[in-house]
Amino acid sequence: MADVQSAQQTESMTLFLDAYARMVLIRRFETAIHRLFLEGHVHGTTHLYAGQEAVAVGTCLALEPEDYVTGTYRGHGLALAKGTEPGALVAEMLGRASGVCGGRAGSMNVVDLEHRLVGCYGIVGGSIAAGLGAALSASRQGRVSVAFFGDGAANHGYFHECLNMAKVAMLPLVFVCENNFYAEFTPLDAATAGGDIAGRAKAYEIPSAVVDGNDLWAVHAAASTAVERARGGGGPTLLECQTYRHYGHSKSDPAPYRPKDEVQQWMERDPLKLARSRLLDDGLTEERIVAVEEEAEALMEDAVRAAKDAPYPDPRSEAATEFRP
Amino acid sequence: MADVQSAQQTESMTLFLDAYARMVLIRRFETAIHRLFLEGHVHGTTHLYAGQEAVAVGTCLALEPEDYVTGTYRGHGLALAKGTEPGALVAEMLGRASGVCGGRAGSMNVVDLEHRLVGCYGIVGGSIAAGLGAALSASRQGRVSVAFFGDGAANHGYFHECLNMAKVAMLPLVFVCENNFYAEFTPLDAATAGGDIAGRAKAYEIPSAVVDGNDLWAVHAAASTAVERARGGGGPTLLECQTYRHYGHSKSDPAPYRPKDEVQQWMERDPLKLARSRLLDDGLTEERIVAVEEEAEALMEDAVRAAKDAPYPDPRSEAATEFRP
Amino acid sequence: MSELEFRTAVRDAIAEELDRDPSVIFFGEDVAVAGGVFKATPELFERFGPERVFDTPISELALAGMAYGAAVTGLRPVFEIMFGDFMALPMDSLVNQAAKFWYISNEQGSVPLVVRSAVGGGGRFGAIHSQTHATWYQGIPGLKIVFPSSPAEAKGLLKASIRDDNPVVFLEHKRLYSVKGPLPEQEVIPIGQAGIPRRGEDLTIVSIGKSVADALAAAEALGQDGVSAEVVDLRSLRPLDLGTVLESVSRTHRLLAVEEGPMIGGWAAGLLGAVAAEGLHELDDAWILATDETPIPYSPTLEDAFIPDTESILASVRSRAGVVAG
Amino acid sequence: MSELEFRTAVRDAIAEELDRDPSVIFFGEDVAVAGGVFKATPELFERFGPERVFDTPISELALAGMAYGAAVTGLRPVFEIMFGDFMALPMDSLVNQAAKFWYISNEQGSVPLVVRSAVGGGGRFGAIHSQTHATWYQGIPGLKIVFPSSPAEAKGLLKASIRDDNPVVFLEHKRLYSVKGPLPEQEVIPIGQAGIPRRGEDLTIVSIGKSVADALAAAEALGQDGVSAEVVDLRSLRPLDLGTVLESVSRTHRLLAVEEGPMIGGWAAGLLGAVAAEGLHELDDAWILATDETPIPYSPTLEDAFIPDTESILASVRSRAGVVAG
Ligand SMILES: Cc1ncc(C[n+]2csc(CCOP(=O)(O)OP(=O)(O)O)c2C)c(N)n1
Ligand SMILES: Cc1ncc(C[n+]2csc(CCOP(=O)(O)OP(=O)(O)O)c2C)c(N)n1
Ligand SMILES: [Mg+2]
Ligand SMILES: [Mg+2]
Repeated sequence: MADVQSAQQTESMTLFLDAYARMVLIRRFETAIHRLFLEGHVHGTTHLYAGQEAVAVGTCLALEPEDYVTGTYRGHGLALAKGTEPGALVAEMLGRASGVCGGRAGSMNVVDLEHRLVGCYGIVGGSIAAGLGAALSASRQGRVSVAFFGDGAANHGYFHECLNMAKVAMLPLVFVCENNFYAEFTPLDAATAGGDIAGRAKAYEIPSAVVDGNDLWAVHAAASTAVERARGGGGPTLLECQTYRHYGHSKSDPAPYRPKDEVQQWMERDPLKLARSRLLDDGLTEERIVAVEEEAEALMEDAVRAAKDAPYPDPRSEAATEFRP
Repeated sequence: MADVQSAQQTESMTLFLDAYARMVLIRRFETAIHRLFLEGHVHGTTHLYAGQEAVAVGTCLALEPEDYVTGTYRGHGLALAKGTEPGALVAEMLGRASGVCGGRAGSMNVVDLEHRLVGCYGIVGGSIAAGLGAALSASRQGRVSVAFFGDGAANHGYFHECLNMAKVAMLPLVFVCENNFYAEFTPLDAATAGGDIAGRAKAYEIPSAVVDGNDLWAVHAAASTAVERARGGGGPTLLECQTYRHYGHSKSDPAPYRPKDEVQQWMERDPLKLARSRLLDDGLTEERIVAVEEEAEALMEDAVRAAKDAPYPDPRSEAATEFRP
Repeated sequence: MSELEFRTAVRDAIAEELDRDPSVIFFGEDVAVAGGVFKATPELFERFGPERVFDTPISELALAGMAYGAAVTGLRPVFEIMFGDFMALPMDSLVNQAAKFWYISNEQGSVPLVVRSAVGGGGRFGAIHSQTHATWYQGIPGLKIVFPSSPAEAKGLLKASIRDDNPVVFLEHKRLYSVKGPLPEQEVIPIGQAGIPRRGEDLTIVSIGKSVADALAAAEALGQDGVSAEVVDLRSLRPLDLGTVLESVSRTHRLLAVEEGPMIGGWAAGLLGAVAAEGLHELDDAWILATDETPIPYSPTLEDAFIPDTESILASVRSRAGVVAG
Repeated sequence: MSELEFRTAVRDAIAEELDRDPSVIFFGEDVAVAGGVFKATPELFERFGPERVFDTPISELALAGMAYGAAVTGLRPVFEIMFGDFMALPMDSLVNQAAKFWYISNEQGSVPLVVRSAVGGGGRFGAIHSQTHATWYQGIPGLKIVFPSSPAEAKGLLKASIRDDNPVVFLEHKRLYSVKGPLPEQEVIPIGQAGIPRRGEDLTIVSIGKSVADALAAAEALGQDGVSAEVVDLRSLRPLDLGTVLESVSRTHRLLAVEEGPMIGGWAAGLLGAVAAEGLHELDDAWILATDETPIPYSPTLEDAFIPDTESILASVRSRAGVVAG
């Protein structure tokens, strides 16, 4: 009996250690992308996920590999959480032929069907509808679909139409609103009547919850409940995961619109910090934790090096077609 | 004191008698349009308002002439309630040059700016956004804007985006949802998650109410409260006025999808019947009521006769311009 | 004699593809239980059940997004946006999701969906229920735009659209629904190949959808004048079968494009431009018959004058200098 | 030396009209407090206050509907839909409400609104932040489409658009925002009149927006070849100033239209078609330089090859037979 328990404990501990490793990988990835952007290797614009790692990782931890996810332009973390190869993802940001989309998509529009990442969408709200459609397929495949979107998207027509449709059709869809309290430079309260995103699900009779989006375990628990409900034919769920982005909205936005103490408080609740100390509390050794951290570090360094050495796509050689033949 | 009271009573009685007269006019109007459609004088399609008269009339009774309204393709009743001249409205349905829009708009798209009918919209949900915009002007003019729409429109992105925007900007807008329990051939419950339209306002912290849309007095009371709130800077209100259409959705749809007893029950609660007996109870004489009824009858007969005799617009003579010069 | 009604052709095409391929589904507003407001899809619900054929709320944007997401993950959705005028509402999903996926995913997958709508004027539906949205979408690489002109084409092209691995915007002209015509010769009509329903020597009249019948009737009448007109039926606006038009013009040297819509920003002007760019010196004359540059009026007198028809095509050809018997 | 930056021209135009006319208002997503993501509208909020200049939720469809309803009832809204790619979302309101009102209301009133967006590629923003929506809207009677090519045009045309009593779709090319140029000569540049920034005899190059500068640079280089190229700047796609193009072609007899977008369904092909229909026999040659028929790629190597620029215009003219020194 005791053995079984401890066996389960160790199993769950390695599970969360792996999850923590994934969070660290995402953090290192975004740190690298930020540097690469400032160095001019990443072009146009980029939206960093640092600070929100527990949401994507905790949710994907509750999913099967065959389950679908859709995300936003702030989707690097989701892609890595769902299994996209870091090297292929960096290469995409750098516009290289070895990118997960051959350099055609870029930072905002990553697709990785092999890992059931249906897409990342540059249009606010687009990820919700894409997730709704994936849920329609999922309902016939015994799978689940999870749509990630921000607090700003909760004011978009996409959000309302998809909530209603998902409930009417009882689709296996989990709406994950990553509430980082800002839509670009606009604070949540200035744009969101009522200010209660989870509460918007009630009128549709869709179960919802406010979740500590910086707590890996809390996200995983809430996501597991929602995913079970979806898989069991119980229809959609809306999770409002409250979190915070460490960088500005995009590019090198210094985010002057955010009060210093607010930033301070959230930095103290850095999801990596929280996860790390929880793992130590649960009895994992400093050594094992440092080991996965160094692993992630090394993984990223290799990924960046490989991407920088990779060739750009050659417009003359590549025969792009408008339509699938 | 007693005199004052009775003076107020008679005043309010004549007010509601006039309102009843307007309801009768709308009923006669729609009866005429139905006949004219079957006779081939009204072209394309038409959506009749018979059965819902108390909603438009009761609401407009709470408005000033300068207040704005927007409606749907089922907008004949609203136009007449807001003051559109019946002759000009019939002529529009008949596509005559003397129509309120010169025959260019037809049954679905009536505009009558003189009476602050901003427009009737063939696109479900369009009336809500138009009303939102009118509310933006109204907020600077000491006026109020009322947007009419159906239960089916409550599932549209227009509805959600406009509710949120109206509350964020605290606009003097009254959302009047005419819930006649069907969107075309689809019953409310089959398309509306939760089935509670008024309830959808809560998450936005917008006050809302379910109103007996067949009771002229109930609608007037609810509308008066909402209009006062709007005029006083209290922002938007959502009224769900429950009512029923006597005809099918459009044209000569016999509405086989509606249970006989359901139709029966609603017919017994015909808003005209209810208003008539209430007026009698309040002490109005049969004579006065019959008088306004006959007046409405005569008004419609003249309107139809005049419209039938009116010329069609002449494509050669009329110099239509794409842009206002 | 066995004839096919246009609306039945639409219904049969969907039914046969639902039968053929379990991944095909069909949904829209009042298309299932009620069988569609134009009665184009009756009995599909009864036959295939609510899993394959279902009604939706009034949420055009979500409909298109749902179709896109489903298409990328294994289904082949056919859905209806009732009137073409409403095709402005789902445009974001069709343009920014469906049309882009094949290319930006680096060909990881494609988006086999079909969106059907009733289009066109002449039904006295007024300015907001009579438009043809083809030109709103023609400039979007990755989206096919198919517009049949007869019951046989409706069936063959719709079946081809449903089997196509790319997103297809499918237009059905309201005034064709009750038209009867011969059964299709081929089960599937390939998308991107224009038809030449009438051969001629002096003039090529190019059109699509409902206007093809008007062009054919006008061509018949022109025969009396001794003018031999060829009629080209484009069938699709993207891909655009420029080759067939150029070949025809290389024989007739005169080109008239007839569009039920405005000239500015229309497909007809674009076609003339593409022909001019490729075959300028084949052209002795080229012109366009389109509508006025205004919204579509409701009043019968105004709408009849507004929409190109057999008479206006005839008048246009006769009044155009340089068209003489061959 | 006094020069004007494009983004400042935009800001000043709005500021001056806000000053001039109390019924003008300005709103959009992050345009007020933050001054716009392209920093095109700073300090308007501080100067005119939240009643006149305000931020909105992310609700493009409601934004357009709000602008329409406000415009019909006495205000003159100017609003921003951040990227042109997002202009699919508000399309229903712009097409089915704003564009139709003047006509179907039988001229009871009109809709003085302006919707501004940043458009175009070259910024490495990828397929969904680089499109130019002009052609989605060109076929809509009742909507003006204005696309300035310089700071002076940005100011004069935007002021004209705000004063115009009709709905105006206003396009700002991303790669023009940081361009500096001479101050405008006229306060207001009338909408619907093309400009001729360069006179020439052998060839007319027609374009709009960012491509005008590329055409001018190419024309300079062609001068070295002894080819004298005239450059026409359309400024607006509806109304379309066909007269100026026809007059130019009647002198040069050769027409090249350069479009940053696909040829099929594009404005360039439509322009060539309209010219062919009116002035076929003036043309010795006519062709189009456009993009590939695919979405816009992210990777620098792909995007640079995708977008027409000075070099590709030069190459196109040089490779086109029949363009010789005059
Ligand atoms: C439909 C649409 N409107 C506007 C934008 C521009 N935009 C990009 S991100 C963003 C803010 C979104 O905020 P939120 O949904 O909270 O997501 P976050 O960036 O905070 O993750 C906006 C307005 C867009 N991409 N799409
Ligand atoms: C955006 C849009 N989608 C679909 C339609 C087709 N249509 C016209 S009326 C209608 C039903 C609307 O129902 P409801 O909102 O309840 O209004 P009612 O007709 O009952 O008054 C539909 C689907 C439309 N006109 N606009
Ligand atoms: Mg946010
Ligand atoms: Mg209804």
